[in-house]
Amino acid sequence: MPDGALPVLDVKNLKTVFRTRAGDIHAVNSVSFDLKPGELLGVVGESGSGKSVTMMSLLGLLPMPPAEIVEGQVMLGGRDLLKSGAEELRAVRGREVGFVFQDPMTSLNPVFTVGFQIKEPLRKHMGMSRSRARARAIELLQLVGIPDAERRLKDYPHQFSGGMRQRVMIAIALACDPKVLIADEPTTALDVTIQAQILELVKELRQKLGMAIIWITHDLGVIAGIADRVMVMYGGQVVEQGPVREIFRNPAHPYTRALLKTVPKLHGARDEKLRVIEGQPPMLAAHPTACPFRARCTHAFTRCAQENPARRPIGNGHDVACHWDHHEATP
Amino acid sequence: MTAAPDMTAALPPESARDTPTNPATQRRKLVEVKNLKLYFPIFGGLLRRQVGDVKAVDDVSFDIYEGETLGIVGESGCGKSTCGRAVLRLYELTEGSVVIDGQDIATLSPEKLRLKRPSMQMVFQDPQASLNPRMTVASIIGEPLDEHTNWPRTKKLERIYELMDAVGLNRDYANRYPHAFSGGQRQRIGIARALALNPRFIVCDEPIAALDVSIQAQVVNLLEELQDQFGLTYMFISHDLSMVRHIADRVAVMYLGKLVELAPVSALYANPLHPYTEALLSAVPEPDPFAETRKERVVLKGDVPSPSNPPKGCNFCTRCPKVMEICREVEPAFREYAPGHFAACHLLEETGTAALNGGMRPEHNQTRIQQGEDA
Amino acid sequence: MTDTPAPETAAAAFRPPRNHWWDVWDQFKTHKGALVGMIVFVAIVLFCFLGPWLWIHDATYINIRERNQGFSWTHPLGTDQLGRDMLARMMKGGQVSLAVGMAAMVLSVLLGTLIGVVAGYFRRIDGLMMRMTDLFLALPLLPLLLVMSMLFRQRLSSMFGVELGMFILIVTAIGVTSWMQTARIVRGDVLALKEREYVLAARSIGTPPRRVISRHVLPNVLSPVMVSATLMIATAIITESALSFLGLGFPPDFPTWGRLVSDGIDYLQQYPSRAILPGLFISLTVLSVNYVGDGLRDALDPRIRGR
Amino acid sequence: MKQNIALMGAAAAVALIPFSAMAERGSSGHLNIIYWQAPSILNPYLSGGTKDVDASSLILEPLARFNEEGVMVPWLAESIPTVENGGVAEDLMSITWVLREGLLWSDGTELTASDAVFSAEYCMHPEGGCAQRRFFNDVASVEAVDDRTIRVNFEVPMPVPYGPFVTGYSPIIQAAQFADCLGPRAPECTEANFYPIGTGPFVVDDFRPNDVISLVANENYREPDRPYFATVTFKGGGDAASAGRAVMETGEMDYAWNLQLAPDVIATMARGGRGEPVAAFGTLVERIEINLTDPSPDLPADIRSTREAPHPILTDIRVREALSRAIDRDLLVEIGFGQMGLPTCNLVPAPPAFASDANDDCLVQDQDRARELLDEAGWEVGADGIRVKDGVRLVLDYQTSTNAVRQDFQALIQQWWREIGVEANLRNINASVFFGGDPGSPDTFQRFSADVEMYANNFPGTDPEQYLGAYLCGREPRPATQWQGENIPRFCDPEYDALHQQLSQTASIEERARIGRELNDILMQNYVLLPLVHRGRVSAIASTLGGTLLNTWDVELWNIADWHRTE
Amino acid sequence: MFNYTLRRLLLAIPTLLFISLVIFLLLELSPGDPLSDMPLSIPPEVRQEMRIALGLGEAWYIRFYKWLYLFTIVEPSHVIAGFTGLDIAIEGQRILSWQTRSPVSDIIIQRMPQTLWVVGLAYLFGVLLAVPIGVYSAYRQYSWFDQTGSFISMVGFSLPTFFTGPLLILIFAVWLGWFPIIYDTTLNVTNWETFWKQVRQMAMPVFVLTLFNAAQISRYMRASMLDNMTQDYVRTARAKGMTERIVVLVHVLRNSLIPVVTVIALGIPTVFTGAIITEQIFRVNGLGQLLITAIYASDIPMVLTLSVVFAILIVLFNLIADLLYAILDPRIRYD
Repeated sequence: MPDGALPVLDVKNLKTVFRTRAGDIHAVNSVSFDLKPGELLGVVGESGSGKSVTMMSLLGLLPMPPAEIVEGQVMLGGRDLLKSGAEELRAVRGREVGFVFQDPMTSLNPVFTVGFQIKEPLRKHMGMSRSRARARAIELLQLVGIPDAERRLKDYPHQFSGGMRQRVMIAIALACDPKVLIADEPTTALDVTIQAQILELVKELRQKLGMAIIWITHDLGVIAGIADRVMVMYGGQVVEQGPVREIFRNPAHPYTRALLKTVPKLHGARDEKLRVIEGQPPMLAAHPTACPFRARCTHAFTRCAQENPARRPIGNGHDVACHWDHHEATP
Repeated sequence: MTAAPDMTAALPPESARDTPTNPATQRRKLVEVKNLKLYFPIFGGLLRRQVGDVKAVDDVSFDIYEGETLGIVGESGCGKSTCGRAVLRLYELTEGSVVIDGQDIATLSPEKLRLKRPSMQMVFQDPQASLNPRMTVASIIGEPLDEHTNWPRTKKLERIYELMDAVGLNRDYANRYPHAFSGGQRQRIGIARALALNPRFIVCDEPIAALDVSIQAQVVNLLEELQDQFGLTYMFISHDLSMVRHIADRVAVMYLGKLVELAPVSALYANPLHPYTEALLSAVPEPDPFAETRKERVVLKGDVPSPSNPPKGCNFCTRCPKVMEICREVEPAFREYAPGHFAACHLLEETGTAALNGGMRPEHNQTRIQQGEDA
Repeated sequence: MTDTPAPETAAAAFRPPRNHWWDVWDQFKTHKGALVGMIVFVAIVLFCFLGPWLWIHDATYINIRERNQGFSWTHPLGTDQLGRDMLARMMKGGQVSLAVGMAAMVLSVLLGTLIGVVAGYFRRIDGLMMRMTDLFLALPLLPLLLVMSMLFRQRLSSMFGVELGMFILIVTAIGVTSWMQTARIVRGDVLALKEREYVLAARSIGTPPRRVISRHVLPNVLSPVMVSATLMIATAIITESALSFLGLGFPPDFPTWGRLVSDGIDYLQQYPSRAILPGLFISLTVLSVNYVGDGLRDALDPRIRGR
Repeated sequence: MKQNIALMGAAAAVALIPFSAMAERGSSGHLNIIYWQAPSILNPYLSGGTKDVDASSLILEPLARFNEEGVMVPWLAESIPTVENGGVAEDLMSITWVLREGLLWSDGTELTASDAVFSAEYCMHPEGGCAQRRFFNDVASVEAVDDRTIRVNFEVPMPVPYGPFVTGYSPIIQAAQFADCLGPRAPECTEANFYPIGTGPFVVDDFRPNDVISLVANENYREPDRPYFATVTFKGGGDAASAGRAVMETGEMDYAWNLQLAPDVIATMARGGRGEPVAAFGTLVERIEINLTDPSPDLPADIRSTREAPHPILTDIRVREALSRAIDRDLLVEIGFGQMGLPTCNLVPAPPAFASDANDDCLVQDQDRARELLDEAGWEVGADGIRVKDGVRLVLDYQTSTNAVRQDFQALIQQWWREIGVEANLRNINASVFFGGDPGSPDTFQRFSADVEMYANNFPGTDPEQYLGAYLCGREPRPATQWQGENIPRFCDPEYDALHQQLSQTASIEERARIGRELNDILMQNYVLLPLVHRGRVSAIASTLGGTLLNTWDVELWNIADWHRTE
Repeated sequence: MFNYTLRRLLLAIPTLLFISLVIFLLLELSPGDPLSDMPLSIPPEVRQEMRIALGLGEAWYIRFYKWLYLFTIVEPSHVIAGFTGLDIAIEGQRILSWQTRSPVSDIIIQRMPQTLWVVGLAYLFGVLLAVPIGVYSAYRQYSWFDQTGSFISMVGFSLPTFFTGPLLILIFAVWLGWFPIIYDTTLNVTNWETFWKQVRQMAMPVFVLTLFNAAQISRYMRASMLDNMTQDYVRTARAKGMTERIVVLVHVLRNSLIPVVTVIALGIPTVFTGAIITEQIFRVNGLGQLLITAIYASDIPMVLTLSVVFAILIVLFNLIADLLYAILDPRIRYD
C-alpha cells in the first residue's frame, strides 16, 4: 500500500438527513474518510449504521427527497462532487466510480440481456462503437470468470446463478476502468462457497487492475481476509478506523471490541455463552450530541452522555471516537 | 379442547424444569426420521403430465435425541429448510416416516396431527415475514392458545405475559404491531409464539439469518437459555457454520437434498470426512486477519446443480475437488465411519474407515488442504 | 436492501402503540386529492340520505302547474316536465345510485374475494375457478340482464316490492358480471401470501385452513380489495346509469341519476341543468370515490406510507 | 301501433310551392332521409316494421294507395275498382284490377299480371311466414285474366275488398326475382330481399342492414320527369332527438321520421330554422284497457286472467267510470304529445264518418263525479286516503311498456287516481317482452297479469270492422289459445256480438259507419277501455324540401317521386 | 412456449363450447320475441306462422347443434371464401339473422370497418396518449402535471359517454356547426375532401372514446411506472452514469410496459365489442350498435353469434396477453 500517496477519494464531514413524515433521520453524521489509490477500505457496521447511505451520498444515488445532503465535501480527482451538477455526476458514475450492490437478483434489469447492460456504460462513457463495446464486454466477462462469455452475452440475468450474476455486476462496475469501486455488501446474499469464489475473484482483480475499493459489509470475517484498512461505523458515525491488523489485534472502541467477541469462532474452544451487546441500535432522530453507543456501552460514563466524542488518533494510522481510553482497561 | 396431555397446563417453577442438557446420560430418541423424501412434481408437456421431480429432500435419515440440538447446515437450495418443514409435516411427505415421541406424524390424520402440533413448533427465518403485520403481539403469541385451549381471556393474557417475560419482551409492547419492532425483537415474538404451548421439539429454521451480528448473539443465547429452562430439543437449521458450531450438539451437512455427513459437533469441525464439509468449512471467512492470510481456501468450482436434475452418481461429483471415476457412476452410501460419525463418500470407502477415525488427522483447523482442479 | 435506515421502524418506536389504521389515516390525510374526495363523497352521501329530512318534498309528486321551472326558492333546482321537484329527485336518485353502487360493490367484492381466495388457497380448484372467471368475462351483460329480469323479476317484486326487487336484480347483475377483476387480483395476492412464513407459522400451530384464511390471508388482501372496491363503486354507478340509458335499468318513473341524465338529454337545449346536474353528481361521486381509492392505495402501501 | 290508414287527414303543413315544369328527373340532386329506427330488410312481406315497409316503398309499389287525406288513389292500377264500375263483383266475392299500360320493372322487363299472382302466392305460402298475410285474409285465389288484368277471388263476401295489393304494405314483387324464394326458402334470398327489383322511383344501390341504404333514381320509372331526386341516402339508427336536430338545427338531413319527443323539445329545435315539424293523424289511440278478469297471482295459472275468474273490483262499472272521469286528457296531450295528439273518448277516432261524439263528456276531468261513483259503489275512504271495501283496499296494478311518455302518463294518472282514493302500483315492461306475445312470458299485454294496462293500437285501412271485432266474445287471450287473442279486457256482450255480425253483412258505407259508431259507443259506455289520446305523427322536413305530403294512412314516403328541392 | 400456446389453444376449445352453450341457454331463457316489432293488428295465427318460419319450432338442443355446425364450419367457409376468392364456401343453410334474413357473418363483416375506424382508432389514440402521460405522471409524482393528469383522466373515466356524447353534439354540431351529427358509413375516402369529411365525422366519437380509454390506460401506466421506479436495477442504471432519460425511458419504461401491454391486449376485444352507447349516440353503426339493436329486436341468431364471436376474441386476447407477457418478460417462459 503506497503510504502517503494522495487519496483518490477524500470525504470530509459528510452529513445526510432523511426528511420523513415522522421527523428527520440523521443517517450520516459528519463522516470523514479518505481512500488511497489501490487501497481496499473495508466498512463495517450493522444495518442502520449509515454505511451504505454514506457511499450512496457520495455520488447522489439517494432518492432526493426524502434524502438530503446537508453538508460536507467529497473530493474525487480534484473536484467536489457535492458541488457538481447532475451531468458532471453522471460522468463520474460508472466512469470513475463503479458500483456493485448487494442483491444481484434485483440489481440487474431483468428485461435486458447481460450484454446490453455491460455495453451501456461503455458506449456512453467511452464512446465505443457497437463492435468494440461487444469485444470489451466479452473481455470483461472473461475477466470476471464467466465461461463461454461470448454466448452468455445474449442471456438474460435470470439465466445466471446468484454468484454469476454478481460477477456480471462486477463486470459492469469495472467496465470503464474506474479508479474507485464501491461494493455494497456484495457477498451478503450469497452462499459461503460462492462468497469464497467472489472474494478470490476480487483479490485477483485488484492485483490485475489496481483500483481502489470500498467494501461495505457487516461480516468481520470477510473484512479480515480482504481489507487493507477498516472503518467501523455505528449510529451514522465512524467510531473507529485503522489498518486491518491493528483493528483486529488492538480494537480501541468498545463497540468494535464487543462486536469481535459476539462472533462465535470456527476453531478453538467453544464458548459456553456468546458475548452479547445488549440493547438495540439507536434511533437517529436528532443530530447526536452524545455518544450514540453509550446506551449499550459497558464502559459508558457521564461524559459520554454530554459530548459526542471526536475521532482521535491513537497511532499506527489508527483513530477512534471514544472518551474511554482502552489502554487503561486492558492490561 | 384442552391442552394436550404431555403439556403442563401452566409453567412449572423454573427450577423444576432446569435439567442439564448434557447428553452424557441415558438419551432417548425424540425424533426419528427415516428415509424422508420430499419431491415436488414438475409438470410439463402438452397435457401437463408429471415429467419429473424436484428432489428437495431425497432419502434423508437421522435421529434427534431428547434435549439435544441437531444442527443442519448447507447452502441455500440444499433442502435444509424443506427438510425442517417436512419434519413438522408442513408439507406432505413423498415417502418415509417421521416419528416424534413415538408417533409417526407422516401418517396421522389431519385432526390427530392438529392435536399433535402443540408438542412440535417452529421458529422461522424472516422475523418480518413470519409475523402477520395486522395482528398485535399479544394476538400473535396468543394464536396457538386460541387454537388449542379454551382458556378464559385473562388466563390467556397471563400466559402471554409470562411468555413475553421469558423471551425478554417488555409487557407494555403487547398491543403493538410487529412493524414497530426491530428484527431481534420480532424474532423474540416468534420464539414466544413457538413456546406458547410448551412444545418439546422446536425446528429453528435459520432463526438468525436475517439479523444483525450483535442481535444474532442475543437470540442464540435466548434459545440456549430456553433450552436449559424447558428441556427443549432443537433442530437448528442454519448456513452459519460458526453459529452452528456454537449451539449444536451434533451437526448434519446437507447437499442437494441429501445428507453428506452427520457427526457430533467437535468431530465434524475438527475432522470433516466429506470433501464438501471440508470445502464449506474452509470457505467461512474468519474474523482474524492473521489466520485469513495464512489460510488457503478450498474454492469450489461452479454452482450447485439444479435439484430437478441432479447429477448421476454422487451429487457432489460436479464440484468435488477429489472426484473419482466411481463418483460419477455410483451413489455413495451413508455410513458410520466412526462412532456417531456418518458420511457418504467413495473416498472414505476406498481409504478405509480406520484411517479416518476421529483424532487421526492432525491440526485440522490449520491444515493446508490440497486444492482440487481449481488451483 | 441496503442499510438505509428503515424509517418506518425508526419512527414508529417513538410513537405510542396504536392501531396501524391510524398510520393509514395519517398517510391518507397527506393525499390532498383523497382528502377532498372523501369530504366530497361524504357530502354527497349526506346530501342524498340526510337531505330528504331537511327538504321535505316527494320526489314523485307531480305538480303539473309548476313544470319546467328554473331555479327558484320553492324549487332550488327547478322542476321537470311533470313539475316534480328536481332537488328532491336528485336526492332520491342519489340514494338509489349510491345504494346500487355500494351494494353492487359489496357483492362484487365479496364474490371476487371469495373466488380469488378459494382459487389462490386451494390449488386443486384453481384451474376450475379461473376457467369460470374466463367464462364470466366472456358473458354478455345485456342479454344476461334481460334473462335475469324475466326469470326473477316477478318473484322478486312479489317478495320485496317492485323497486326493491329491481334493485336486487340490477345489483346482482352488475355484481355477477364484475367480480372477475377483483378475483384475479386477490388470487395473485393469495398465491403470494400463501408462501409467507406467517401463514406457514399458523399452519405449524395447527390452525385449520378456514381460520388461516380468515385470520391471516383475508386481512392481508384487504388493501388491493379496498382499492378495487372503491373503483367498483364508481363503475357500478356508471353501469347502472348506462343501463338506465339503454332502458334496461330501473323503471323510468323511478329516479336514479342515470335515469335523470338520460331523461334530461332531450331537454339539453331548453333546460340544460336537468341533464348536467345529475351528470355532474355522477361524475363528482365517481371522481371523489376514485380519489379516495387512490389515496387508500397509497396509504395502504407500506413503502409509500413510510415516506 | 305503427301504421295509419284512414280517411281523416291533417292538412299538410308544407305549402305546395308550384314546382317548375321544366324540372326533370334527377334535377334536385341528393336527398337525405333519417329514420331513428334502421331498416333491416327491403321486403315488406318479411317484416312488419314500419321502417322496413317505408324504406321498401321507395322501390316496390302496390296497385292502389291511400293519399294524405285517406282517399284511395290508383297507383299501378288504372283505376279503383268498385261495384259501380264493375270492378267488384255484385256478390262481393271478387275484385278485378287492371294494370296501367307499359309498366316496366327497374331491370327493364315488363310488369304483368302474373307478377301479382306470384306476389299473392309468395305471401300466402303457409311456410313463408309472411308478415302481411292479413291483407290476403279470405282470399281464395288470385288469377291473371290477361297480361294486365288481375282478379282476386274471395272465400266469403267482402264488403271491403281492398286488401291485397293496396297500400305499401302489400306491394307487387317481381316473380322472376323471387321465383326461388317461395315458402321456407323466403329468408334465404338475401340478395332479393336486400336489392328488390321494383317499379318505384328508386333502385337500391347499396344496402347495409340496420344502417343505411343508398338509392338512385329508377331509369325505367313510368313518369319520365320523376323522381326529381337523383340519389337518396336513407340513414337509420340513433335517437329521435338527434334525428330532429339533424333536420331542423344542423340541416344535415332533409327528412326525419316520427319525432317522438316532448312538444317543447320539438319547438326548440324548430327554432333552429332549417326545417319544421309537420303532424298528421291516423287512427292510433293511446288507451287504458281494463282487466275484467282476476289477475291475482294466487290463482292457478290456467284460471288467472281468464273469464273463469271475474275481477273482484273492476267488474263494477262504477269503478271503471270513476277511473275514466278522474283523468284529465287535455293535460296528458299537453305533456306527452303536444301537436302530435288530441284528447279522445273514442276507440275509433277516425275516419270522420266512424267517429262518434256520444262520449265526449269524458273529455272533461270530473273528480267529484268520480268520487261520487266510488262512494256509490261502496268504497269508503280509508285512513291513508285509499278507499276500502269489505277490508279490501282499492289497489290496482297498472302496467305498460317502457317508454318515457308512457311513464309520465302513468305517474300523472297514478296521482289523479290517488286523489279519488285509488292506489295504483306502476309497472313497466320492456316493449319487446310486452308486445312479444310469448305465451310463456307472464309479461305480455295479452297475458294481462295486471288490473289495467296502457298501450296504443290502430287499424289498417279505413274500415274498422276487424278492429271492432277484437272485442267479441271468444276473442280473449286464454290458455286454450296460447294466450293469443285481441279481446284484451276479456269483454263479452251478446248484444255487441250481434251488432258486429250485422256490420259484417252490410255493404253500404253510411250504414257501416252508423253501426261502427254504435259498436264504439257500447265499448265506451261500458268503460272496458279508456281512450286517452288520439295520437298523430310528427316528422321534420327541411325548409328546402318540397312536395312532401305527410300521410298516415299509407306509408309515409308514398309520394317521394314528387319530392324536390325548392331552392 | 409452443407447447404452452398449443395447450392453451386446446383448452380454449371446451371453454368456448361451454361459453357458447351458456350464452345459448341464456338467450333461450330470455324474454322478448322477434315479432314484437310487428303491428298489433297482425293476427295471432299469422304471428305463429312467422315464428315457425324463423325456425323456432324445433327443440333447443337441435337448434344449438345446428347453430354450432353452421358457426364452426359453414360460416367460416363463407368468410374465408369472401376474403380469398377461393371456392370453398359450403352451399346451403347459413345462420340467418331474424331481423334482416341475411347471413349474420355478412353483416358482421360489413360492420367491421366503422367499428375498427372509430373505436379502434380511439383505442389507439388512447394508448398513444396514455403511455406518455402515465410515464411522466409517475416520473414527476405529485407534481402539478401528475395532479392535473390524474384529474383529467379521472374525469374522463367518470363521465358517462351518454352524457358527454349529446353534450358534444350540442356544442360542436348544433351551436358551432363544426362536425356532423350523423356518421356516414357509406363515405369512401378517395381524396383530401372526403378524407377531411371522414376526419370531421369521426372527431366527436373518437374524442369521447379516446378520453375514456386514455384515462384508464394512463392509470395503469402510472401505477406500473411507480412500481418499477423504486427497483434496485434503477439504482444500478443510475450508478452506471446513465442519463435520467435513459433510466426512465429505457430501463423503467421497458419493465413497466410489461403489465401495461397485457392490459392493453386484454382491452382490444372491447374495440370489437364496440362502444355500444357511443356508437348509438353518434350513429356509427358498428358492432356495438348491431348487438344492441339485435337485443332490442330479440334477434337471437345475431345476438348469439355476436356474443360468441366476442367470447372468442376475449379468450383469444387473454391468451395473447399471456403470451405477450412471456415474450416481453424474459423471466417467464411457459414450459
